[in-house]
Amino acid sequence: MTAPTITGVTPDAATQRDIYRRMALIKANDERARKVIRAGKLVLPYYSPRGQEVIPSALSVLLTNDDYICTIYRGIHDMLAKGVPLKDLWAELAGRVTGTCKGKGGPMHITHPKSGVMVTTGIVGSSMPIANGLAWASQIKGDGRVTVAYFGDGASNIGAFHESLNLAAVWKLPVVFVCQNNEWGEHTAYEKATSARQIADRAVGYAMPGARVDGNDPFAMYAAAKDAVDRARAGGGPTLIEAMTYRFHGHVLGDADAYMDKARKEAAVAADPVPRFRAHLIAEGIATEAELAEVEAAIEAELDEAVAHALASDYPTVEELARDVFAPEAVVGEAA
Amino acid sequence: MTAPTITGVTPDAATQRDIYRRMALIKANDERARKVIRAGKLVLPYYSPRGQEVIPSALSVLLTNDDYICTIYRGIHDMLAKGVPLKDLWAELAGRVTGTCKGKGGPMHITHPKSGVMVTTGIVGSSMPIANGLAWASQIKGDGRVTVAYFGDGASNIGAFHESLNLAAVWKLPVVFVCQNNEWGEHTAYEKATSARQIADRAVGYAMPGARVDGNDPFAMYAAAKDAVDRARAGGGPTLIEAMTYRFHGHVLGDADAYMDKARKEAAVAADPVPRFRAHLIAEGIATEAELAEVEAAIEAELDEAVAHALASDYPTVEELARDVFAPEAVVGEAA
Amino acid sequence: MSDTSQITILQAINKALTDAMAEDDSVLVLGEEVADPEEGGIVGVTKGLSTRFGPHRVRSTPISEQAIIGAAIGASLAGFKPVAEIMLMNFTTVAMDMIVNHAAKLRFMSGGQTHVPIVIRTMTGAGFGTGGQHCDYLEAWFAHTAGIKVVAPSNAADAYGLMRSAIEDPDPVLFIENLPTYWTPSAAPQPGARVPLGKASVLSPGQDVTVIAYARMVQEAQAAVAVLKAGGISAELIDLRSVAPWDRRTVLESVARTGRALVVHEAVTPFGVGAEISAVIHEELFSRLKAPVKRLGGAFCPVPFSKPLETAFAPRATDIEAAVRSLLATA
Amino acid sequence: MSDTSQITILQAINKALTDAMAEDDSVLVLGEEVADPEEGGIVGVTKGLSTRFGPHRVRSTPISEQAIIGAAIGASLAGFKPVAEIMLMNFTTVAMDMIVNHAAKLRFMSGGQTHVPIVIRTMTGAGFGTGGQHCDYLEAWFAHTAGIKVVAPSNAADAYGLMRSAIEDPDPVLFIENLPTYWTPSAAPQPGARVPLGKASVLSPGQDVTVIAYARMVQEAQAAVAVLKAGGISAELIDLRSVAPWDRRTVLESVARTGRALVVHEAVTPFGVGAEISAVIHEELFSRLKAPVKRLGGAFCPVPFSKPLETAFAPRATDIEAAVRSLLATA
Ligand SMILES: Cc1ncc(C[n+]2csc(CCOP(=O)(O)OP(=O)(O)O)c2C)c(N)n1
Ligand SMILES: Cc1ncc(C[n+]2csc(CCOP(=O)(O)OP(=O)(O)O)c2C)c(N)n1
Ligand SMILES: [Mg+2]
Ligand SMILES: [Mg+2]
Repeated sequence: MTAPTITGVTPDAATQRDIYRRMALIKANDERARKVIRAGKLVLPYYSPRGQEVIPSALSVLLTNDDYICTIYRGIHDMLAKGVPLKDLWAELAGRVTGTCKGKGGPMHITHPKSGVMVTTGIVGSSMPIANGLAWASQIKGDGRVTVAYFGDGASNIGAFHESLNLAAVWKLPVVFVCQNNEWGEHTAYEKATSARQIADRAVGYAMPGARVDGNDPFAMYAAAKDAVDRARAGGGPTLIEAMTYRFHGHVLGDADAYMDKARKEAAVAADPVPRFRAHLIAEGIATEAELAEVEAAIEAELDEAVAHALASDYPTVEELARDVFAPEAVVGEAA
Repeated sequence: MTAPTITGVTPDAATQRDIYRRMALIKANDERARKVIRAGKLVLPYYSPRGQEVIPSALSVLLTNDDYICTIYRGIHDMLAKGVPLKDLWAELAGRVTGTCKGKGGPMHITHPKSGVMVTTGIVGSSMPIANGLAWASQIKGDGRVTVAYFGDGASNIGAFHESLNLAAVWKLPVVFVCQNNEWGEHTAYEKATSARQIADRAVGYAMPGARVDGNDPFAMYAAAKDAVDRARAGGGPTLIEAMTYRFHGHVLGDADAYMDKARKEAAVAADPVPRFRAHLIAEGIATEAELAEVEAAIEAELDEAVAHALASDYPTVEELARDVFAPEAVVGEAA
Repeated sequence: MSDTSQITILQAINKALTDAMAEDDSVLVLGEEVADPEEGGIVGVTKGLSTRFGPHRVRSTPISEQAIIGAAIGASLAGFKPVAEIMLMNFTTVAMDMIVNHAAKLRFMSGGQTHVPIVIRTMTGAGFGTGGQHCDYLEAWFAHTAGIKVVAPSNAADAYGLMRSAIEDPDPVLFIENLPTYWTPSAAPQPGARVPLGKASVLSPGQDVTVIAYARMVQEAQAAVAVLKAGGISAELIDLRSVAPWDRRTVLESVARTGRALVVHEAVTPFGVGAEISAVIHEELFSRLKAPVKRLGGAFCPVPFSKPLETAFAPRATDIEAAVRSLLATA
Repeated sequence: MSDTSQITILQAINKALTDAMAEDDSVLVLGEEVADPEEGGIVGVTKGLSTRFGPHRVRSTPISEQAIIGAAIGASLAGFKPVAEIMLMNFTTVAMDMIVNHAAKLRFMSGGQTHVPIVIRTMTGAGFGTGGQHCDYLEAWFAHTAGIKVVAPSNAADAYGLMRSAIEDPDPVLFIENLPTYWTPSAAPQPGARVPLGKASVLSPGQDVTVIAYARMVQEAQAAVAVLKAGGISAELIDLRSVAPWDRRTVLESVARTGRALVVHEAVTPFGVGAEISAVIHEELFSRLKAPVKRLGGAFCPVPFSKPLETAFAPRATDIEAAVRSLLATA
């Protein structure tokens, strides 16, 4: 990891610290989540983003709350990097009425428009078609917003991927397609499912800029993201970024991950991007050990508070089953 | 149109005559169909293949009845080139019980396993996923059969295209994907719907051989088809062929085609591949005018017979509504 | 069509879209062929819209139904009211994920933070020899899905009024257009008149039996009711207009009076819309019924191509008439 | 599980697949994660098959549900009997075209020249906090589709026997597996024993009321029936096993005796399977019924995440018990 020197593409020191803060938050949040779930305090399907911290962190520093993202079940890192408040998020993981979605959506369906998290989906590939629509809205309004669609390598093989990239290219939409290639789709290795030598190659079929980047390198990721986000904001249309990363854990918490090559996994964990970037910041004098320790301590304190808040909150009442199916104000005949 | 000289890739004289016979049959059949329908003798949605005669003709001479094809609503040329008997075909167009499908399928759903026509579909893109299954069957059996999936340029933008090409590549299936790029999908021009500079570019995303060829040139088409069919038979996996052609008529008979550029259309019609190839055969001494006239006369006679047969045949009786929904022999409780 | 107070359903839908787009900048239209360079839709329902409202608001799309509905959903989340066309109802099968897992659920799953005010227009209807993959009647699937409404008008005024209401409705609405009735003229709507979602209309009052139909079957039922009337049988004809939610009050009030009911649709009978209506009528009016509710639907098979089979597929006026007579013969 | 005469539904399905593949070379298995390098399915239902029968016959696939069903259809046209897994029922929404427009229709549209002997295995079931997009109950959609059969076993022996029959059936069968009941042990099947498609089973005979259920709801119903029995109410419990076609004879024979019926499923009530069963019972047994048929289904909303809501979503034994008591209180 060496900072590239092209002017305007390397994040400045404050931005580097900002990227690190987001990465540290994702890592700490993940460790807390696994601990709390393993302790039996919460029961939920949990898809760990450990190992993939860099991607949304380096990208989100280029976005504001007005920019949109659509993400997936394995998207808690994307949400955190985009700024979903910890308390609301944890309350949702806990299924409480204080959660982002009153507990009704749960971990796979976090929505938080205030921070631009418009859709979180459990259906592989479905973040992309909806992202196009948000981007179409921005194109009509001319509001300069960018929409990011996150998805996995496995998702690059489903029809919705293809339809979405084609439409975005034909309509020149301000959208960035970010494939987080963590080498696995559930228990299936990349090459068992994906014919492309690299997913970035598929951009050619849409006459769209496409790039494979080291998604665990904050500098490479930032540069690629900046290029794509700038292009989208300037009306230059969509980009496909294939961000290479690695899934540190099994598909879902509880998955014994026996199918994953041990050596490959150990190498990835040894190259953990979070401590690596931390060491870089200190080595380059961008932050001191004490400063970063303070950031991390603040995160832990915030997590303590969020978890406590979540566990102390009420569950929604069963009346919620009948609410939010349709708008309350909708004038219709008697309900079916 | 000049015959390429690479040995083994140029069709020999007999094969050239065979290709022409199929092309002439398609053209004559189309003219007859439009005449009969316009005269009000038959009522059916008719999707003319005029202008696209070369593609299945140059390809089908490389196939036997054991090889499979899956085609689409605009696929009567593919069926004729593959050998579906005229009488059975016409009786189906007429909705008669003597038709390939007892009149129950109709023009968009011609099936004729004896000549290898396994599926004709009215849903854009759906020929491809099913073709893969037929090819998988051949791969398991080792029967050396090849499956051809025909589809249009518009279909290259739907999800099923993407899923199918990826699966075929990962599984190395003996299938040939033939995109008949006639520049139109209904009333929509290629560039309004398709981001790829050329559809053949999409092959890169599947690490699959892909080629754009002049689908109106029997030599170019034959060479590309032979390469793909040989590769499939030899276990080398799938190929994407983008065969450039032009739709001489509106999308469906009755469509006034006002949206089509007049000059472009006139140029295409002026370069009609059927008379062009005919002239070539005579000029090169591969066939005489008299021989070809005889072929054409035989086709007309066969058409006379087929149309008469169709119009004279009975309609299916309404009992057919209850037949072929499930197997008659299926042992089940009382039907729902 | 010399009578200017009559327009076709096709014209009514075009007018509803035009009026809605003129009044509200947030209304968008997208789908295959919907813009004018592509002739404003395969039969011209959206003709003139792109010329008038421009290519930002009216867009032809690639053949990509998932992308079409996805784009509509996304734009709706950002404040627009898109009307998406899925050309034929059978093609909803490639977009069911977007419709059912997303459009219908986002309000609930987000705890009410977001909602999806889209209209999905789709056409269907046997009668043109298009065979097994072009004229399915799948309304029951959507009616069985919480979070999406389903309407199916039978005349121009309802088509106009329901379209206006559907566009304004804050939730997704599937708007089913019946192809064979597109060109049938009927009374023109009052400009701007809304027909509320979920409200049936009583087309002819009657005492002996209630006939419940929607879409094209209303026309067949009207013919049957006229014949029955001539024969001294007074049938009340209810045009459901909205399939989900359907107007329980109007239907139950009617059947409570007549004691007999027939439900007619083109979709196959088993597990169809008629089953729900029948079940509810029995549940609510058990002791008032003089005979069990009867259902008439399409033959239990794909839509056949061959003309005599295609004609025999769906209920006709004579079938409705016979069913009513057999209902009256009971008990 | 010390009792060797008991196995789980998961084991039973694995055994059925193993036995069918061993007996018949034409049986294939495909789907996401189904082969052993991918752990034989997300919960191991297909474990061991690829090791035993090889990678030609057992194939893990990309995440491409249209391609999965397409490959199954194509292979079946060439003489194979593929068993395709669509991991969760919600994911059928991306493959509806292949299932409904092709698998279910090719026999009819080809005039009987071809047919599609495939099995589509799919899992569903709330209870694991997977929320709105992972546990829908969509069986009514397929039951409303001519040309495809639908089964939903509730115990190991039925799961085994129905799977064997489904594989042998010459037409497409949707085989619904209920996730929360996968690990419940019950009597082991006789090796090779078939359960015919379309035949219900009477789990406990009774005189006062007929309770009709399938899949997980059978377990809830059994609990309710036991409580009712203790309270002196004799309920006949019918496990439908096949949803389409369903066993009209067994159901009607029972209700003709009891005069009262309750249908229970997890799917939302409106336009659900219960509507069809209720409608038919009323149509056929109008004068014999002592009370209108009652339906119990899931709440009319997407499946919620929050535990108390998820628990309240589907009918429970106590709901069934209460419904039966209210049925008996009528008339
Ligand atoms: C349409 C669909 N098919 C299957 C699944 C089941 N499933 C959930 S996650 C997953 C793997 C996705 O892999 P990838 O896209 O690489 O994302 P990752 O989990 O690695 O982040 C699968 C197959 C699904 N959710 N949706
Ligand atoms: C899934 C689906 N969407 C839309 C249609 C309507 N439709 C029929 S043909 C057609 C155009 C197809 O164009 P192309 O693939 O280029 O084939 P061509 O007709 O030119 O041979 C469309 C949109 C359809 N049949 N299926
Ligand atoms: Mg992955
Ligand atoms: Mg075309």
